[in-house]
Amino acid sequence: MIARIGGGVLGAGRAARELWIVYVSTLAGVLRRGGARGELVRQLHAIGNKSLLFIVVTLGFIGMVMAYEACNQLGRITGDYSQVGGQFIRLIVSDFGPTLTAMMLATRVGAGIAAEIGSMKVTEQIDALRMSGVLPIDYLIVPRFLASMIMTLVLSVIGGLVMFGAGGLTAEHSFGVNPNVFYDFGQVRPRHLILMCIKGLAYGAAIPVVAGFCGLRARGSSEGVGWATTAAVIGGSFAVIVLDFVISAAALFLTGGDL
Amino acid sequence: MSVTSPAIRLADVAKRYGRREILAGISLEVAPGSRLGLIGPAASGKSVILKLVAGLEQADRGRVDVLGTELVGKREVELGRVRRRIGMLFQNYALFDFLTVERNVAFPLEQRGGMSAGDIATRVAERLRAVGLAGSEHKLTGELSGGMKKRVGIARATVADAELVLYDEPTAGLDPVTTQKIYDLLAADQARTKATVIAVSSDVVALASFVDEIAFLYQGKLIYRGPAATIADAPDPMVRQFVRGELEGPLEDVRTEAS
Amino acid sequence: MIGERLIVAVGAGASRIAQEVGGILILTGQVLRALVPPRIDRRELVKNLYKMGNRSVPIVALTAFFAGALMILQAGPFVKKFGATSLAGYASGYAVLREIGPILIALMFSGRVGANNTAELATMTVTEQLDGLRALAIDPVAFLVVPRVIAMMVMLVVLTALGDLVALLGAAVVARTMLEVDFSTMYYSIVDNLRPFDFLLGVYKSVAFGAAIAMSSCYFGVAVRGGAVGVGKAVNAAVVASAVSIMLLDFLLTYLVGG
Amino acid sequence: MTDTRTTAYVEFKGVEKGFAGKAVLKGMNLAVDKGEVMFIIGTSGVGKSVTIKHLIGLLRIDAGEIWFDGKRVDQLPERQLAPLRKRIGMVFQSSTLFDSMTLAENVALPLRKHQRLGWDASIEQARIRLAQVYMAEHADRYPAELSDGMRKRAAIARTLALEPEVVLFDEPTTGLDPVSARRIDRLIRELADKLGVTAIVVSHDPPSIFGIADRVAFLYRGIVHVVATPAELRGSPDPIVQQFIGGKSSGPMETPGF
Repeated sequence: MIARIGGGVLGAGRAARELWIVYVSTLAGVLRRGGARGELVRQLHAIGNKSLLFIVVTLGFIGMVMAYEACNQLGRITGDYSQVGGQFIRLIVSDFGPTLTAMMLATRVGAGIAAEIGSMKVTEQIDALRMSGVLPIDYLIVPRFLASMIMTLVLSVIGGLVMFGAGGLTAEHSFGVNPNVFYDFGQVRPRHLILMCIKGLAYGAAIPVVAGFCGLRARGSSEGVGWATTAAVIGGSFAVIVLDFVISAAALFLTGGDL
Repeated sequence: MSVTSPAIRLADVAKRYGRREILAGISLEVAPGSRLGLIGPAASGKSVILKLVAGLEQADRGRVDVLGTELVGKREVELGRVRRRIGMLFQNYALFDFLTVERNVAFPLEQRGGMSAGDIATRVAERLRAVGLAGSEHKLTGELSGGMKKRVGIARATVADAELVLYDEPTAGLDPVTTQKIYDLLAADQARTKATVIAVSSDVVALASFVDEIAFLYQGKLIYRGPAATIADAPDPMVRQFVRGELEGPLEDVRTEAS
Repeated sequence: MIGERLIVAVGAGASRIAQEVGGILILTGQVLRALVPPRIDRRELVKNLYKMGNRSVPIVALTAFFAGALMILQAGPFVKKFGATSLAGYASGYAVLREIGPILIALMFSGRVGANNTAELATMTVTEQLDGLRALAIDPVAFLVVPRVIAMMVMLVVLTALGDLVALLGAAVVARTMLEVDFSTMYYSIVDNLRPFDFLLGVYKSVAFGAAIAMSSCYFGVAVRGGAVGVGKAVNAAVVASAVSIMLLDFLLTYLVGG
Repeated sequence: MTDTRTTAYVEFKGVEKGFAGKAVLKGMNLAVDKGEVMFIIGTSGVGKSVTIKHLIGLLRIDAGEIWFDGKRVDQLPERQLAPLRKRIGMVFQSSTLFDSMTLAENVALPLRKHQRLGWDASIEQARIRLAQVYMAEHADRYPAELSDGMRKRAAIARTLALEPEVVLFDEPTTGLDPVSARRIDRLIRELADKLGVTAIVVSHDPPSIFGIADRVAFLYRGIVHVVATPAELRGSPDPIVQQFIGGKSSGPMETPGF
């Protein structure tokens, strides 16, 4: 049993170190302007457009449910819904917008990248790239890395607004909250917007690096692709949760707690 | 010993995957322009030797000297420069499924640089004609039959007139007539470029018609090496049993641990 | 022109989604028909229960802990501004038990177990193992799919219940360290304000989530097309379908049941 | 042309099958007698594997008839295929063993499912079957630890577990090294001689064809071009047959797989 745990920890340590190497090589690749011409645009489309409907639908539902629960909860205590909208958009901007968008993207984009790079690895296309003197991380991960950072931020804004709008509709429909009261952006401070950008870019960077790392480590044949895709979804989602916790805690600490 | 230095020299090369030692001290030399076949039971390390020579894998021990450069310990970028002088046909084709037939064959030339778009286009067209695929330029590789994928792989492996060409099971699973048509293509190309060739195959009879010498690999060791024409009557009893497919003989059932 | 291409794309997308939903419903019918005279393979069921449980407990526990912690971080400013420390437990407990717990745990479960299940089934389909079963006159749905669906549904309910408790623990720990709210206040705040129904709502949701994840995971595994590339796409599609159905079901259940 | 009275044990009559608009089988006729080892040969991509999959309903034909033991089987609904599949077994090119089970558990699976044998009894039966294919000492190993040749023998043992009257082989020796291939050939021959099993073998491996076939059906351009014994085949004046046997790349033969 101890050996298994020891092995697990050792394995995790090695994996973390290799993941860090992939991250650093990706940054180096960005400086070397890796990736083929036009690949960045293709990835922006692949990550952005294809995920738009998925993000709007999922975050729309989450927005409605959260507003419903917030009003329901407040109804039990004070019944005063005046603050609900303002607090809701503050929370969306400072956390739920980027975090929940990134959780969804970790599922859709993370799995997609790992599946693509994983199947290239098991069909030896990665070796074929290397035979032409191409660095796989530059050629494959760099364009996805840049596209994912841009698109995660953009989709976080769109997702956040969709959540807020859907939340407002629910509050009005189920609890009769007046839209003018609900849609109150007064509580949103510049620091919340900065926090959103930091989180959006951090998540956008983490997801493709984790997914690319898992893809490049796929072994065997089709079951290797399956493993890579699973690991990317878990790795990506977990990275988002941990980053969210670290960034939120740091922000809480820096601003003395009146976030 | 020929005056010119050997194109490839392996000195006491060892390679292990986890607990299993795949290659246990291989020493081998291949003269420029000559053609060597590698045969042996499944998972005897044949394909691993190709990957070591192509610099796609690192040896645990020994020296791998290819086209005048020592590969062991080199960084990926330096290996890239040597690999550009090597063509490789992978067992499961390794065609880029995101590129058309034409772009697949042009890829090595584009990455190597130093050629105008026009020259690349004419070179690719010539190669596709040589393998009988003129007219399929714009197809995606996913739509092709196994035989056609094999021929695109051959065109890509030979487009850059490499000094060394490596074939990994070029005719695996093909019937005798199709197999011979593939070997005709390989022989025609090798006659034109005088490149050094190493070919791995389990179809010994067809392979013997294409290569000058055949080496027999068994449990990680080079057991025999001799002229291809007389391989069926080789002095070594194990080689004779293997080539003739006799049931009784020194070869016992080979076990393979999952790598 | 753009508009036309967009319509075609949306049309194609819509028909693909309709086809997938149809496929999932057909498979659900087959599973239910296989359950009528319950001929479930006990060994497969036990094997899957163990495999899925053992594989997801660590990741679900960690996710739940962070979820709880995040809820407190969000409630933090409230508690600080209004000095309503007694509400901290209630605020975070409410959101965790009814919403964030079940959703995040289901998402992680879908990523960890759902994606892996799809990968396994897809690999078996691609390597003709399902045809192998049919050739042995064994119905693949009854032998492979039914035990996995039951195992996934049972496991998600158990994990959600356990996960909720771990989440509350996470909330209490962060409340103690970051907001100086001691454990007893948290305990009474939760016990006094929350009703058993809040906990049960989360469990009802996990039953629905379990069914949705299980059916989409198994469908995309069995309906895979193409080799290793197909496996990657199947896992990607399964994870996306699970995420969308989790959000949709959460919305429906919250509205219809969550009174 | 098709006579209703049929003496053959397995018969394909005017079978047609196409995939995505491309016709693969164009009116194929073939009769196989009981206890015979019949090879179906031809170049890659001519549709050999497709042919035998129709016999057990893994694929449905577009036109024509398939008869087994005097009854027509190509129209059986899925539910009624189970009894047929217990009488006709199939060994796939990729062996299709379950990686999560040992060899003994793999072979015991059909016994457990169909003969209501308890766990221990089915494992014990499985060991006997594995001994028949000289794999008894590997009964407790997992498929991933073994060579392709050994996995194939285990797959044959699993197919034999239900004691089928006919066994279909889909390219059993393709991709195997020469020694393993000849071991599989010997096994197939033993099935027919000792157990009286009818074997239908899809292959393009000359040593197998001329080693163990009683008769050979040469599939070319969607129809059975010729049916003959190996000796007749070797002496056949037909240039296409001669090109295939000689493995010559030049000649009139079309190779759709090239």
